[in-house]
Amino acid sequence: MPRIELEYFAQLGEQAGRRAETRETSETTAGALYEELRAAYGFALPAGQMRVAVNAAFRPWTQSLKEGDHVVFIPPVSGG
Amino acid sequence: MPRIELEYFAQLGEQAGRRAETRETSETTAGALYEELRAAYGFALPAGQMRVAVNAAFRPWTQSLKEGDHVVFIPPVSGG
Amino acid sequence: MNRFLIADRAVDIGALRETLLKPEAGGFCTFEGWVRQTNDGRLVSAIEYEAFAPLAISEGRSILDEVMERFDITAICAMHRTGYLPVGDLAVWIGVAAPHRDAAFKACRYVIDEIKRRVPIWKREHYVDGQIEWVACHHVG
Amino acid sequence: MNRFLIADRAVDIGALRETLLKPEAGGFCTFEGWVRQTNDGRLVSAIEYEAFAPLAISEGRSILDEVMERFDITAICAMHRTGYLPVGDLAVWIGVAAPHRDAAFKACRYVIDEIKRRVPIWKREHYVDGQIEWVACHHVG
Repeated sequence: MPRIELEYFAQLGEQAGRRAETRETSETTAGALYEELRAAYGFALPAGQMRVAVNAAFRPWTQSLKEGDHVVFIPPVSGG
Repeated sequence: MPRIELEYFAQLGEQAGRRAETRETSETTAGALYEELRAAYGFALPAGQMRVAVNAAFRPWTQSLKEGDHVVFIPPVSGG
Repeated sequence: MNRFLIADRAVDIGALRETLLKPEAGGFCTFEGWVRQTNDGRLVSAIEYEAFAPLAISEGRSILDEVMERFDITAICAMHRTGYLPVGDLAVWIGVAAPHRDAAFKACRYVIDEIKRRVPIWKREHYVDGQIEWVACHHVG
Repeated sequence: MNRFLIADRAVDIGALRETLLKPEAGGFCTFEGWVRQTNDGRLVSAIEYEAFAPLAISEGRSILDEVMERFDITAICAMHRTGYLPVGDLAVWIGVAAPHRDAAFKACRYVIDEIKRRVPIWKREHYVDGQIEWVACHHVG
């Protein structure tokens, strides 16, 4: 199973209780991985209210994942 | 005849060849005084393209003048 | 806070900005006018600004009063230079603090537009070729 | 000139401004976002900003590239803070130099609007009553 590097920002970091982790997963897309994590950590936000970045670039939720990919789920932003 | 304090700005100063003067005049309104000066100095601008200030406040061209009034003709402005 | 200045020498704009820092403001917009090296295709070396100061100040204050009334802003300051300014020099500075950014932007824009339209200040451009000319008006004064 | 910075400590904005001084620019517009003492009626003591820096920087650069293409401007720089910022602190700074003021204002406004809409930065408000909350989004990220 590929190992994925995850980093959590804002409320996701709080809900996951960590800022980062390396995780083995059998899920093959970013969207499916989010659902797995949502079940594990109880993330409040549905994927439809977020975006996902793979290797520091925005990608569609259907993006397939491979060993070593760096994945960040992007909750609604609030900078400025 | 009342004596009027005049100050000239921008192209009016150049055309009058002076920055200020005290002038006795028999004219009784700001508009008539401008025509007198226009004849004397050859001011290029018609009154219709300008405004007039008496005692440092914008006034209508029909403003009557009295001894010691300070009059400035305001060519189109170009600050900023 | 509402201040309009005519200055015959360089002003510390960092100090002007500091007078506008207010804990109830979340957005701050400034506009600066700089002497540009070209105008209408001609090479400019400097601009000389002349103001009828008493009226420029009272007209400037009227503009700032209008802005305080029309826009939801916290504090505002504007400064216009007079004298001989070489290319690159700061000719005008406007700073507006407001609770929210929309009012800060709109108020700042209103002030520079109105200064150009109504404040008795005139500029004479000095060109690289040695010519000197009073600039054709933005507007009837 | 087109630079987007994420900074984890205070930045000298006078120095940022100086990088934008260009003899071909006649208008310069800045926007600053400050930590405001109230939000939605609650008393704020500080805001903590968190950024996913690599993506924030590339997204910020995309915004500045768009601006250089869409508006007639000369130079632009934007900076966003991360970390713990008490009331009054500078959270964001944008400066735009342009030949004419209209483009400077519009480009500056575009940049702050797009930063708020798309750059992966999040804020957590600290309230005077001791509560701490991630702020409900401006927009879907």
